[in-house]
Amino acid sequence: STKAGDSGSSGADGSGVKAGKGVTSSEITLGVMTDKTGVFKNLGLGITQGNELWAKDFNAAGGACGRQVKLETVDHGYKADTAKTLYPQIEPKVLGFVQLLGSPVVAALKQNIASDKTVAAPASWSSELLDNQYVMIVGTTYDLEIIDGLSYFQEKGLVKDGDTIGHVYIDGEYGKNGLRGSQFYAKKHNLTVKEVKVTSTDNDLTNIVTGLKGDGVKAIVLTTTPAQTGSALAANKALGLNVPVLGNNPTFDPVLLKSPAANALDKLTIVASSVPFSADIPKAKEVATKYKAAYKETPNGGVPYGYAVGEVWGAVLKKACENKDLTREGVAAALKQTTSASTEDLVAALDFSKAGTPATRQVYAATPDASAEGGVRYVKPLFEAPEAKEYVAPHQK
Amino acid sequence: MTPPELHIENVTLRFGGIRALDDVSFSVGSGSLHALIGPNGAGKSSCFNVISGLYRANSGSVRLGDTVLSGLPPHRLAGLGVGRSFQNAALSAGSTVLDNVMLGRHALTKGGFLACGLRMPWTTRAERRHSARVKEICDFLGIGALVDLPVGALPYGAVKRVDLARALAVEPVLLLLDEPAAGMNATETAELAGTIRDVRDELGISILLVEHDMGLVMGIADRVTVLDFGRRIADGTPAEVQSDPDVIRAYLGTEATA
Amino acid sequence: MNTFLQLVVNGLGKGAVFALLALGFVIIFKATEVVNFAHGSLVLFGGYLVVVTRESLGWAGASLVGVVSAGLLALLLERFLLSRSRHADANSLALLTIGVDVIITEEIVRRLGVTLPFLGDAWDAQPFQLGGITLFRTHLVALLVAAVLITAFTLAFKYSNWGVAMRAQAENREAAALMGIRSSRVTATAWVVAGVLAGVAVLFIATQDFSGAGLSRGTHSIALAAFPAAILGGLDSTAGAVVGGLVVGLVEALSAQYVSFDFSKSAVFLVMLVVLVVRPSGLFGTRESTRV
Amino acid sequence: MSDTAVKTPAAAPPAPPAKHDRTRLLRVLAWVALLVVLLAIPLYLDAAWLKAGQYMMIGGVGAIGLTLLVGQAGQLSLAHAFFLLAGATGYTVLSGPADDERVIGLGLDPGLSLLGAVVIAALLGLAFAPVSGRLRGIYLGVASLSLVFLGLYFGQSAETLTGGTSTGRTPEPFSLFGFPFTNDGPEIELMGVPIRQAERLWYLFLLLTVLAFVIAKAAVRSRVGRSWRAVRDNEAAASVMGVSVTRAKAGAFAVSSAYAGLAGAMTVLWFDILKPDESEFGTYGINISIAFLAMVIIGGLGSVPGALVGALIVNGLPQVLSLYSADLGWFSGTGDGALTPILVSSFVYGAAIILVVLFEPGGLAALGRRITFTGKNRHPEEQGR
Amino acid sequence: MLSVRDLQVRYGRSVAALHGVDLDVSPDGVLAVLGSNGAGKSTLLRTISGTLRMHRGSVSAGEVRYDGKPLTKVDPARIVGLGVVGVPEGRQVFARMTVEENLRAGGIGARSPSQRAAARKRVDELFPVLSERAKQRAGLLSGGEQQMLAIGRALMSGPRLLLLDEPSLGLAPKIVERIGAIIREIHEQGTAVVLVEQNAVMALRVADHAIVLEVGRVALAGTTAELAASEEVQRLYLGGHAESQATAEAEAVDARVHRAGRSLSRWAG
Ligand SMILES: Nc1ncnc2c1ncn2[C@@H]1O[C@H](COP(=O)(O)OP(=O)(O)OP(=O)(O)O)[C@@H](O)[C@H]1O
Ligand SMILES: Nc1ncnc2c1ncn2[C@@H]1O[C@H](COP(=O)(O)OP(=O)(O)OP(=O)(O)O)[C@@H](O)[C@H]1O
Ligand SMILES: [Mg+2]
Ligand SMILES: [Mg+2]
Repeated sequence: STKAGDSGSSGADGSGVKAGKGVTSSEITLGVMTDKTGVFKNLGLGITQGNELWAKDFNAAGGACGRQVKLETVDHGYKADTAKTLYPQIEPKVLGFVQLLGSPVVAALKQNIASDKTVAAPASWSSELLDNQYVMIVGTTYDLEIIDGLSYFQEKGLVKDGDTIGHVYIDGEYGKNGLRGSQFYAKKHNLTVKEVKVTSTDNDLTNIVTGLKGDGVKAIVLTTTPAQTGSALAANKALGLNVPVLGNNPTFDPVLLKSPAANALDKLTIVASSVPFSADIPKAKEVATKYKAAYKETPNGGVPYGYAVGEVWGAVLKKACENKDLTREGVAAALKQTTSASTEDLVAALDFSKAGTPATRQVYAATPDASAEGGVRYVKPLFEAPEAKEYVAPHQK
Repeated sequence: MTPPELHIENVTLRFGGIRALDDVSFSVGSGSLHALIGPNGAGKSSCFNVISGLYRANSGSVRLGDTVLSGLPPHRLAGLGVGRSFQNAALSAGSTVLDNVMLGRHALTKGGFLACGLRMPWTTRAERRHSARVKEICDFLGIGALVDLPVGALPYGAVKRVDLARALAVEPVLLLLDEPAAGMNATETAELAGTIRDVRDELGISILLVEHDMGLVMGIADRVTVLDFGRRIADGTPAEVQSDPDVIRAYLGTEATA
Repeated sequence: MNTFLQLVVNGLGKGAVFALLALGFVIIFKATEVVNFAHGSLVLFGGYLVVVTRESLGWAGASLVGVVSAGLLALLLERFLLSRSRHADANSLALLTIGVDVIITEEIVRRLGVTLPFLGDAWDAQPFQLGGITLFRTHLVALLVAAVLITAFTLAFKYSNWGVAMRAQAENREAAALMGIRSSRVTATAWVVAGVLAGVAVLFIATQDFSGAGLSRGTHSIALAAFPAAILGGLDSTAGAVVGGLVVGLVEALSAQYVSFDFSKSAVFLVMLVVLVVRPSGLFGTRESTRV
Repeated sequence: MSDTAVKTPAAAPPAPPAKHDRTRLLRVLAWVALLVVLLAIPLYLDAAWLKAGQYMMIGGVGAIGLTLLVGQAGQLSLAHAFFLLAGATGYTVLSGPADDERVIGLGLDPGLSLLGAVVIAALLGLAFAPVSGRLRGIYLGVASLSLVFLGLYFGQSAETLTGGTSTGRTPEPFSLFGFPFTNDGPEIELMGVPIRQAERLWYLFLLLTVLAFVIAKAAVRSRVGRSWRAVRDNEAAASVMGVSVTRAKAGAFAVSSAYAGLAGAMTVLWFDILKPDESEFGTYGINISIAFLAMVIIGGLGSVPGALVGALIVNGLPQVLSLYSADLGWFSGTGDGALTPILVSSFVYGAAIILVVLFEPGGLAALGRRITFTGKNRHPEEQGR
Repeated sequence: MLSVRDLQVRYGRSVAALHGVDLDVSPDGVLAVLGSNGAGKSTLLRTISGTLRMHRGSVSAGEVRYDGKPLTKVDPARIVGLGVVGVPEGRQVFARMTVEENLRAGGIGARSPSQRAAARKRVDELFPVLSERAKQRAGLLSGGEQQMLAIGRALMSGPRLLLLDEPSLGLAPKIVERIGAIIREIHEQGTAVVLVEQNAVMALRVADHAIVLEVGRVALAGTTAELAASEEVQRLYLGGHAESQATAEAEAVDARVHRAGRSLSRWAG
């Protein structure tokens, strides 16, 4: 027989809660499209395990509308084409996505998410994504991280108005969005920005740092991969440049502390809106303990983040329950009504009500420290620079 | 219609220090069967390559009737009626005999990728007409039964014939044959001699022939030009050339005079 | 000026390693006319064995094991795959090496997992200064090793029949066999040598100074980046491999600074393209010529 | 003389005409049956499978182009991904709305734009002819690879055309004479199955693939294909037979680029986005060029149906394996070093290449010829060297 | 020194090329092998030199012994080591290498450097054109020059048994004569020769024994004098090369009669 007639059911159940795709009377299915094979498999694994930990806790606490959360996980190996075929398979089964990893994947699925109205939390923090009202970014965006960070540098006297700084960015949504931050800040403070575009596979930045040294930069901003960060810092030291380096969340990985670049890391400051695995925060410690009980892999920053996304989803689901609407439209509406989702400081409090606007503008500042658990030491707790407050994100209305 | 005469005039061809052809002149008369002989490395194949435009002569010219061939790109010559076989056959081993011989019709047909790809009626009609003619040519050369076989699977003698068929498929007015009898035994050579003469007679074309088999050359050529070290050392009827002492010394050796 | 000098130094240092890799391509190509796309996985394999044996054998012992096993893997590939498919042409064999490469690379990357180990313990990240210029120890050692190995092979090619035998059997196995050339021995040696060169190269590639990253998928791509070096120099010329490697290193370093960094990879290919248009077989390659 | 020919065992007498006609009939029937199945598939398979199928067709169209170039004309090219990008950009720019201030669009009809994309790719291929005509073998292969790198560079830089790597740009959905290949427009049902975007695109892609296939196959058997093979095997001999070597080579490159351009336009329609890659390992990167080469060699160099089969394996395998394992819960392990469908399909892809080269260097086309008993040499003109 | 017994050879599964061939070559002998196209002459030489496998051929029965040692399963390079060296059909020079390098490749199998030097001197004497063209790419030589190079290359390793497959192909009459003389000379210096030839006149003059192969079988065998006298050999193999032109003419006319009925008219367009 043909495939005619097996379309999804929808309607209200006995308790009067409207349900749609991905929701049955006892279960809410959320999708996880992750990378277990490709270049981001470590991060993907961490986030997925964070998601799972959250789901367990959430279900133990009773779930939402008497329904338990179930995760449906697929691996796309960081390949947009595979993701594109897997999406139609998983889409009818889920209410929304707690995880959508990989910027090529997010780009390829943006249209689908909009037309299927599935709320999705990408593991990407670009404010460019905010033109899509179904995208839920947990944390601040790259541009704001850099603005906050540069302001911190200035506060510390590491850069002055009129200085020249270098910004090395990966060509792509992540790096370019970070660069927007530098450009905005530079305009405010009359800085000259030497921009250097790299791709995520160029790991040796020695030639770039040689050039930046020639340009006389006073600081270097990175929106790069951890390997590139290591290379930039190693060259910074080897070439005798020795300027302070600012990186945002994805630039750092604790393994750098064991690499040959370890002794050059003291120049690095990291700004991020979510905490590392072993952060000295009660909730983070709790997640860490639970993680160690449940998994044997080496944890990374993806775990608390994955947990935090879950927490936000939980808040949204509860809101949707209150509204007695668990359809996709209902979830999207509930997201809009979420003005202060708390993740107990895993990330700052989040406000999803303003279209096109990042849900928070607060970041932590930290510096690598091999002796600290988690590899970083906080140098400044959650803060929001005045410049960040003024900043208008690309799709902000 | 009489075929145009071929004139080679003062052609010199150098490769670095080597003079492959040194001020060579001769003419192939209309409808004649002309042989070009000479020791190995004398410049016979090079002369063919100059005529067919593959080598550019350092000086001198080649004329076919009123048309100056020298300077023309090689692919233009097929359209002017110059057909050629090769010393080493130079066929596509993986392709069928028919496919190889049909290549000779290239200049006689038209149609680009789209026209052929969309099977425009005029292309399919032409294809049918030309493959019929090609089969006729293959039948004539005794390889009609082999047209669907890949050339790579054929014995040497048949391969040589396919090469000849392809040259004929150009519908030449001038046919250049480079050692067509190499690797054939006496019987086969004799038959080939007949074929070559028939081609000349029945199609009424001129033929220029390079060959080391003196039985064949002396048997069928109207006229013979002899090269040695790129220079023309003799030119005349077979009988004249055969008894020319220079030719005997440079080329024939004692055997032929024995 | 200092910037320029520094870039030249960086470029030459990297060029030396590219030359080692390119020489590997060249040797295999000379002997078999096959372009070895699996070179990257030989590099990875050598590096991987260094990683697994480092604990027990120490750096020097592990490096030796790595180099030898890269050579051995190359030998196995040649014996069990390439020499078994005699009826395939060079293009198909090149594709076969792609298949091999995919499998080995994926497997090693899977095994490496999260760890991206650095291999150049003996010299990595220990630069020293010379009049305002930073000299990376990795680059210096690489230059030295490359100079020694390349000279050795060039002499071997010149003064033994190895080179002639290699080319003869690459061109025509039957005729070469009739000359008494053992083609299987010749091709096997070529692969072993290329493997060994790959194993040596990885000790420089997976370092902070050279690639800025430990052993990873990136190591593999760097090995393939030596491709344009081999082509630019001429695929069948050892001298070409050296010049090609250095040219690629320099072009990359200088264009990164004076054009733009993201153009530097394209710059290498652009330079190669220009060279090929002028000399279709590379700077030192044998020109293809046929006649009828 | 003629009996020497008969003596050779290879010269088996040609099959009697009756039998010949019968195999011909069978062949036609087989093609028709295949077409019917392909037409019916959207009625039975879910969107995810259709999506996978469409991806194979993209591969098929591109691979046909490449097999013509590499197998028939003997020019090794690794530039296919570049022409894919050219076609993709071409379509998006030509059909894009003219009033977008961020990116350039010409607002042309999508059907016309598709044609335009093909033409643009062909012209770019033609522009490369001065280089491709001079080089041979692996030198040409690597030289053409530089197009991929230059293409990425320009794709990344020319944000007004491509939208840039940060966001890319959304292509105009395809429509033909006003009929949209999306979920909009008239609601159509076929045997109770709503024909929506996935199904519509399937039929569009099927039409394009069949066209690409039929044209290539006819061209290969015509004087054009003959001239390509002649140039591949012996340039001097080809030119003496009246073939302009320069033109034949340039023509083959242009045709192959045109096919790649079509595949590129199909790619943007499939992805719903045009986004130049961030590194050389993406949708338009060297891995794609190599994948196309793999399709062509697995299928059998120069064989047009073989190219389709190659695409089925290379482009289809990872997709199908991912879909199946998601359905059946295979390879669902997590953790460091787990076997995942993606990894397994990489292994299978690698192994498939090795096995084909090892046991059937002529590719699956040669195997197919053997199995279907269509005579070992029925269409050797489609074989490679 | 070489003995072949009941040799049967196949190509692939279907093509049987030799069906039981017997022959002997003595250390001081020159054996001519005659036969028409496809008779199996090259196959025979390939079997002896061990290169049959490279053509997907295999020995299905029988044996080839050289100095008592069986050769059929031996690697071709090792056979060369035993002193059996071949000139393959169709020249097969290393086209992309120079003449010099071709000769060097030929010398790889030589037993000692001094022997190699001596061989080199001989080759230079025999074919002066080769030393003139030492630096030229072999593929650019004329057909005949390539043939000389192929022969010279084989001589470089100082063979004890030389296998020649149509050495006179494409050579000028004078050179053919020279080749004949060279073969005799080589032979007189202690090298045995198996000579496959289409040019039967030359072959029968040079050899002391001869066989005629027909479709994979030995049809005739004997001393050259016996064979030259045989009517069949006269008719089939000596006709075209007969000294008198008249014979050739007669043959040609003969052939035309055979082909009666086949004709080709002009293409009407
Ligand atoms: N492309 C080339 N490059 C260099 N030398 C060449 C080239 N073509 C021919 N020669 C040289 O020119 C001379 C003439 O060669 P050609 O092939 O014309 O001789 P031929 O008379 O045909 O001899 P054969 O009877 O042996 O075929 C030879 O010495 C050859 O080596
Ligand atoms: N590689 C091969 N594969 C299949 N059949 C072959 C192969 N080589 C030769 N044959 C066949 O084996 C038979 C003997 O061929 P061989 O080459 O030994 O003949 P020959 O006597 O040397 O002929 P020629 O005078 O044409 O050189 C022929 O029927 C030929 O078609
Ligand atoms: Mg010649
Ligand atoms: Mg033979």
